[in-house]
Amino acid sequence: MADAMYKTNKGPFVSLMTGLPGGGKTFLGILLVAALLVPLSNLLLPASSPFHVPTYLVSLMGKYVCFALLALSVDLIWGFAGILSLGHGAFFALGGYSMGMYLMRQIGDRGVYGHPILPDFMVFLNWTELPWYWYGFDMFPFAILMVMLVPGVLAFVFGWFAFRSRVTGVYLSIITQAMTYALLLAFFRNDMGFGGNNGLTDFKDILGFDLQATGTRLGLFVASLIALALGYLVCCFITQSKLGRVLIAIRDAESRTRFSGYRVEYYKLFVFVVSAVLAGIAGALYVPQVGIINPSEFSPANSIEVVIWVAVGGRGTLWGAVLGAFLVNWGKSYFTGSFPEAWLYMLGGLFVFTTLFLPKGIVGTSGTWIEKFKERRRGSPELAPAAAVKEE
Amino acid sequence: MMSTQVKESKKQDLTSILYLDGVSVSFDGFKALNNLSFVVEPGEMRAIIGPNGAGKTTMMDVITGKTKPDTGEVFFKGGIDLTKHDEAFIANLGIGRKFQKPTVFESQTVFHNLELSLKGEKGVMTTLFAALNDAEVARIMEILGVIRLTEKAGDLAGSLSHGQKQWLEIGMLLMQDPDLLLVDEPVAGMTDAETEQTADLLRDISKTHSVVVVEHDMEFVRALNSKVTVLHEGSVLAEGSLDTVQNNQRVIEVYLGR
Amino acid sequence: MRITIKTIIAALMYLLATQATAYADLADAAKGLLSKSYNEKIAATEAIAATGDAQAALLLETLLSGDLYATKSDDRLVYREKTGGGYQIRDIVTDEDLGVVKSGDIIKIRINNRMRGLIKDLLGRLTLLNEDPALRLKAANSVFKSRPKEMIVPLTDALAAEEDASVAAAMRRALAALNFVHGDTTEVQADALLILEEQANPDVRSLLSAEANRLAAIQDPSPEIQVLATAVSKALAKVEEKLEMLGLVENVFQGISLGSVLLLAAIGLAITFGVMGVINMAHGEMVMIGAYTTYVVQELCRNFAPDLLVYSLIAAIPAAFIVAGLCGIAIERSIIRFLYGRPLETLLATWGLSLILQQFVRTIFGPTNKEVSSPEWLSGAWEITGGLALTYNRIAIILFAAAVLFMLMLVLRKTSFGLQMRAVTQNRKMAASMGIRTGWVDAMTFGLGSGVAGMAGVALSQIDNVSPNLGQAYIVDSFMVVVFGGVGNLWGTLVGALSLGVTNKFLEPYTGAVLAKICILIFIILFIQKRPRGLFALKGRAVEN
Amino acid sequence: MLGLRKVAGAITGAAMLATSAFGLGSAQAADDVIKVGVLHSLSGTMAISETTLKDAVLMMVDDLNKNGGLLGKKVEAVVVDPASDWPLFAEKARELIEVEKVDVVFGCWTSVSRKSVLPVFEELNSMLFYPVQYEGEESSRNVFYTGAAPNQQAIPAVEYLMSEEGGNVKRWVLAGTDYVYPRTTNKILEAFLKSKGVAEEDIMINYTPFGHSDWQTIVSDIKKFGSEGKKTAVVSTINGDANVPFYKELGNQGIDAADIPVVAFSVGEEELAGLDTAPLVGHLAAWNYFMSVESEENDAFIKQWKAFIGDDKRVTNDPMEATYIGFKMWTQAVKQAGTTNVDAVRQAMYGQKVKNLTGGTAVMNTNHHLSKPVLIGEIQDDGQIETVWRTEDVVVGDAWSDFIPESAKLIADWTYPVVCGGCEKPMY
Repeated sequence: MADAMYKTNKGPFVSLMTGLPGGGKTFLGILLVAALLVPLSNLLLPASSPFHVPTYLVSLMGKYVCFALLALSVDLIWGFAGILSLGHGAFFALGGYSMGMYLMRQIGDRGVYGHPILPDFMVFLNWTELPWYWYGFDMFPFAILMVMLVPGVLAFVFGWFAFRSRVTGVYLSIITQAMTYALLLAFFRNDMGFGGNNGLTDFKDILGFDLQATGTRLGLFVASLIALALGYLVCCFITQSKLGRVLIAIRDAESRTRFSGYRVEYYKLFVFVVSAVLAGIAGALYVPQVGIINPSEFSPANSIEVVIWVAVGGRGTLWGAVLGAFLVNWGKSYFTGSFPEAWLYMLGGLFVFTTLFLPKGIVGTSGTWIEKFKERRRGSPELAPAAAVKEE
Repeated sequence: MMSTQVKESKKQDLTSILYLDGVSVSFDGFKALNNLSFVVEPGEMRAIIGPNGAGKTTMMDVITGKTKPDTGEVFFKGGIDLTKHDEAFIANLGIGRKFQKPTVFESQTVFHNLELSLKGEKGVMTTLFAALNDAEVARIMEILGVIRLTEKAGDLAGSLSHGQKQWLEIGMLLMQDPDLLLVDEPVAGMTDAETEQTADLLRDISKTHSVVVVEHDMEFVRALNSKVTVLHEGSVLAEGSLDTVQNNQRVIEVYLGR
Repeated sequence: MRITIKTIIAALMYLLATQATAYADLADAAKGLLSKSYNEKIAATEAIAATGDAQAALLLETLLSGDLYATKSDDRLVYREKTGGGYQIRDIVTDEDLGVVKSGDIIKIRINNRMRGLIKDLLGRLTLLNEDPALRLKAANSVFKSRPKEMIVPLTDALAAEEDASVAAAMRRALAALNFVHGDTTEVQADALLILEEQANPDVRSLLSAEANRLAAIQDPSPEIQVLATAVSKALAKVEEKLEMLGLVENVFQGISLGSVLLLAAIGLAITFGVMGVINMAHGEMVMIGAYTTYVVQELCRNFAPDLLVYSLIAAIPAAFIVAGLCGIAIERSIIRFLYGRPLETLLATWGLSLILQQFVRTIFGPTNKEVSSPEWLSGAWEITGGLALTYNRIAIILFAAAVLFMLMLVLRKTSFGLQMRAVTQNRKMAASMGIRTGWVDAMTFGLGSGVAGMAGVALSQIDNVSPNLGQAYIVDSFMVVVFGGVGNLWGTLVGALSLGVTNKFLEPYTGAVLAKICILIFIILFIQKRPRGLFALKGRAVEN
Repeated sequence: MLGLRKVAGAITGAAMLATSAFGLGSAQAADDVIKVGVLHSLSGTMAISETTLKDAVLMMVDDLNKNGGLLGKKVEAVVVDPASDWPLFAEKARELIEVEKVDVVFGCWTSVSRKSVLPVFEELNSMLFYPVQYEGEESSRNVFYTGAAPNQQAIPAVEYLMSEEGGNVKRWVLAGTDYVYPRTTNKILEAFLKSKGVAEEDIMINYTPFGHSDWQTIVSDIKKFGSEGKKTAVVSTINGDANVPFYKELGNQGIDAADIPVVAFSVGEEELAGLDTAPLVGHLAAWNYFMSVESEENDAFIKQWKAFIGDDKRVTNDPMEATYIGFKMWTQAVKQAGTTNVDAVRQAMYGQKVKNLTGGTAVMNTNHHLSKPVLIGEIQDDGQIETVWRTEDVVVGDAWSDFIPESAKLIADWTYPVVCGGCEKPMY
């Protein structure tokens, strides 16, 4: 009878089955339909039809989807555990580089210097043999493993130190920034063996499919969508579980959580690593679609932008983050094309506007409006917290 | 875990639930605790009073592992050296703490607040896959009753009144089912009626648990009618029944000023 | 220039032949300058110097400073002075007035590096007996650099006549160098060594090392050669040792100067972020605005009061403070004040703001760098010895940073505003209830922080690009410094900035610039583990959670 | 259950969004205009250099339309802002070609941006004019390189410094920003210097990060390196932005051009406009163009530029000339081919001649690189660069450097029988 009154915790699987947080089903629905319609319209509809989705739009959307996944990963730690990472671009980029290294190896002897093993930039810098950390990247499974492992491990090590010594709030944000900045500088160095400023580029094919081919693009697009959907489910799974509630507890009252017997640092570490892995995957899917990965992905500015996507969409409302990523990036694409001189005003203005007038982001705010209409039907822990977020 | 406890066991009497000996803490120069020593017996209810800055909260911090003492011993259940452990571990040992300012998880329902405080394994993975069984639900309902919040179970803790938050926090302590409760000013900002009820509540609790209450409100302390320890400048000034300490000359000096 | 020329004439009087013939020689010696080929020009230059004519020095000076022209009509070498109509030209040799011409009628005599070097050297020799000690010093040094054998005698005479101590020292060094190079007996060389080995000067080092190599190369050397060789290598060691020491000093200096740049960049942030807890991403843009203000002030000076240009930088300091400060206040009133207690919102808003400000500046001033010239008193270096030169602008920046910090301290500690500010920082409600207009204080505080950032911009305009991206380059570093030093503590910012600067400079020689920076960042990350609240942890609004 | 109505709504919404956003409406390129894409960063770190080129192209287009357009059609410039964001470059290139349907693109500055758009141009078989001096080692069928290749800038400059006239330098500092252009150039130079018998210990190589602003240590190192008794020179491939602080430090530490000359490959009038050049007089720069060169074409160009930009102080520089030459060649090729069809125009491009602004004639070679004269100049106190030496004749741009063993064997020639940008032997 208690169950009737409020959501009782029947375990994460059950709560995932019985209902996703606000708008979750709609969201997944949209992803599903997009995954079906876009390829179809691209392949079947004639270019003239207004509903035909041209190929360049497909890979553009694919790019957005990757950004969305990245935003999702940030929302998971920021919205729910109150960890503001200003260095999440680092994990994204590391995932990207892992994939990039695979694609590089796939080029084989088709590089300009025709060296069977070494990528062009190495030939060029007089490298005689492949550095050890490039071994194995010619195997796709290994690369995929690294895509998740490298960011995961970095996140684990970094988080292990940071959370154990209880670095919180602004301090944490700043050192995450320091992390990504250090990596930025490191990857700029040509001696590192990652192609320096030019990064990795000039990719030919993935798993034998030509990257230029429309089919491949559609494939990657759909793959990204699937990754996003899965990522979303993972996040829901976590946030719906009791662990999710512990995270919120940590966000709202860390010491209370400690005195209730939870090892806060482990919880933070866990979610931080999960988030980093998601970011890595996003990066890995991003690289083949844009055809280049280079150090500027590590730049602190990029990481800050990701946070802004989440804020615009609505912190602590998973699919809000996705929405934010889409809106901001679409805006960027559109404005840079249509108002090349003035787009920065618009983007900057958008950020100021959201913070001033939509403090909970689009989804958060609209959520509270909806709540106003519907009579007191609570219990969706995703919508409420945005209201009572205690800033870190 | 048991084994470590045994290893740590020391010569002093193993019967006491809480044992502080010569504990001193100082924050850059200022001595918050100064060679503080006292003992709480199992099942005992102890009221601790003292002017501001007497070191009451610091003492709590030391016991719950938030602050490490510079010198002195702190033992729990006779054998366990609390100075060696962190908050989470100590909480799981069975020491619950209620803060001076009521702290609950405002953005979650009363029910979930209690659920989070459930006694049990609190590792990351277990929590991830945790599901409530009927016994646990029953337990939560029971505590909801005890703290008189059954109707509000579905509300956000943030929407509760001050007094209700105080109770909810006590309820969360009870969920942990600790052997020792540290309660810091439980009736601050409560109406007389609420204060009454709280006193009753604590008296009930003390039947089954050891309780240490820090409080200013003399009426409330009297209502608790328990042994009283007076702290002053970080060390014990007097100890005994409320009347005896109230007639103690030095206590009067400290409270009324010389 | 006029004075120097007169003095040259005076100085050279005694070695003058009769004017008439001299003019003749000089005139056709100079003809070569009209040639297109630099080799002929060089020959001509040498010929000019050889005449030893009084006008020779003047001619070379004019040539060196790029003020020598030739008339298109009749190939006469002239120098020009701007007049209303066009240019008033005079014959360089006879100083005869050739009337006014247009810029089209005369062509500049171009010189290249090789000639520049040569002319400096020749002039040096000609001015050994000049009455201006500064010139004599220059002369002695240029002789010391070029070491022409024929200068031994004149130099010895000059040294004998010299009474200025520092110039004498320079001459002695030059003479020693000459004797050491051209000395025909090893004794002479040995004596020269005794003087040389006391010099902490890279040129001496290069001279000695070159000689050491030469001696080492000699097949089956005679005993005295061997003796000399050992002496030289000993002297070389002594000089190197001295230079080592100086290198260390220089390193420290560079570290401190880098530190004070960081300090300047960060100190404004230490207020807006450290004290008020606003994660102010637009801080860098405040610095940029300061830099652009400097540019504008300088342009105004250039157009309306050219003779005040020298002081424009000083005028720019208050200007930058006010402009940036007002921007700060505007920002605080219009945006920040709605966001207190929500630091993260401030991060997003100020980030958006920084984008807008950058684009705004780009629209107004254009995307290209703007030139902010350094006044005389800021360019060049203070040559302590040949081996150690501290650049004036760096010294100035160090002093400036110190001054700014000091002022700030005064404001915070000694003024009632500072008191109110701290009151608001520590307890807004209480402060408000005590009748402090917290809103006003907030605005002022933010204004102060921004203003200080603006002043930093003035300093940075001296060492870095004045471009819309100026701020972006410093924002991350600034945050590092503030956090490392401890949020809300100016001393922390000071210590943080200096220690980071010095460490960086000591790493750089071993690791190179990039790795050094990476090491610093990693160090900060680890350091924060040890002290999660920074070097000097102190309560501020930012850390109250 | 699965709120289908909502979904449907959302989808149509998204569709409309997309359609409006990517202006599929505007996609139908009108037949009476020829579209020219301009792909230069107008914001971010590269805006400093690239905005000028954007304006240059606009000026050329403007001029063309004033003179009756091209093939009787109006020419329209489509400007986008890739914001110094390399992946965005690729995205924008695609947008220009597929959505805006432009016939040619003028753009890019940094190598990485070029590398990022390269696949797009090759996939969609469009045409890019790249106007900046670069590291070479590339020849794409879809790119025309109107900037200098290393053999048109670096080698002559070093030869000059080695000569009697240049002050026969014996000791070399190769200082550069750590990216591909300096790396390559220095590699080539190193090989070249060694081939001229310069000893290992007489070459000092130093790399710094982008936007490096604290040059104290490096400059004093250079000073030390230069005080070893041999005539020393610095060959600077330091990237635009970092140059201002570098030169300021040089000036202040009193490194005199007469003692240690610095020859720079990425410092032009535009960069110098950002600083007070009095202390820098005599330092050198090597380009294919200097604003100071006196010729009718140049005077006209400068006049036109100042008028267009409405600022009498604005300077011109080498990448602008490269843009100018590229644009002129393209228009001529289009006229010759009578169409803007990429393949036709490409064929017409070969052997296309345009008068250099500095005198002589630039010719487009079949390796997609220009033949241009090389000029070496000394910085003057008015921020101008005065020519002190120039090649007798034009120099043919090499796509593949002869001083890098791997690339020495490669040939680039897009005409029969080779038809390849980098092969060891002809394709046919």
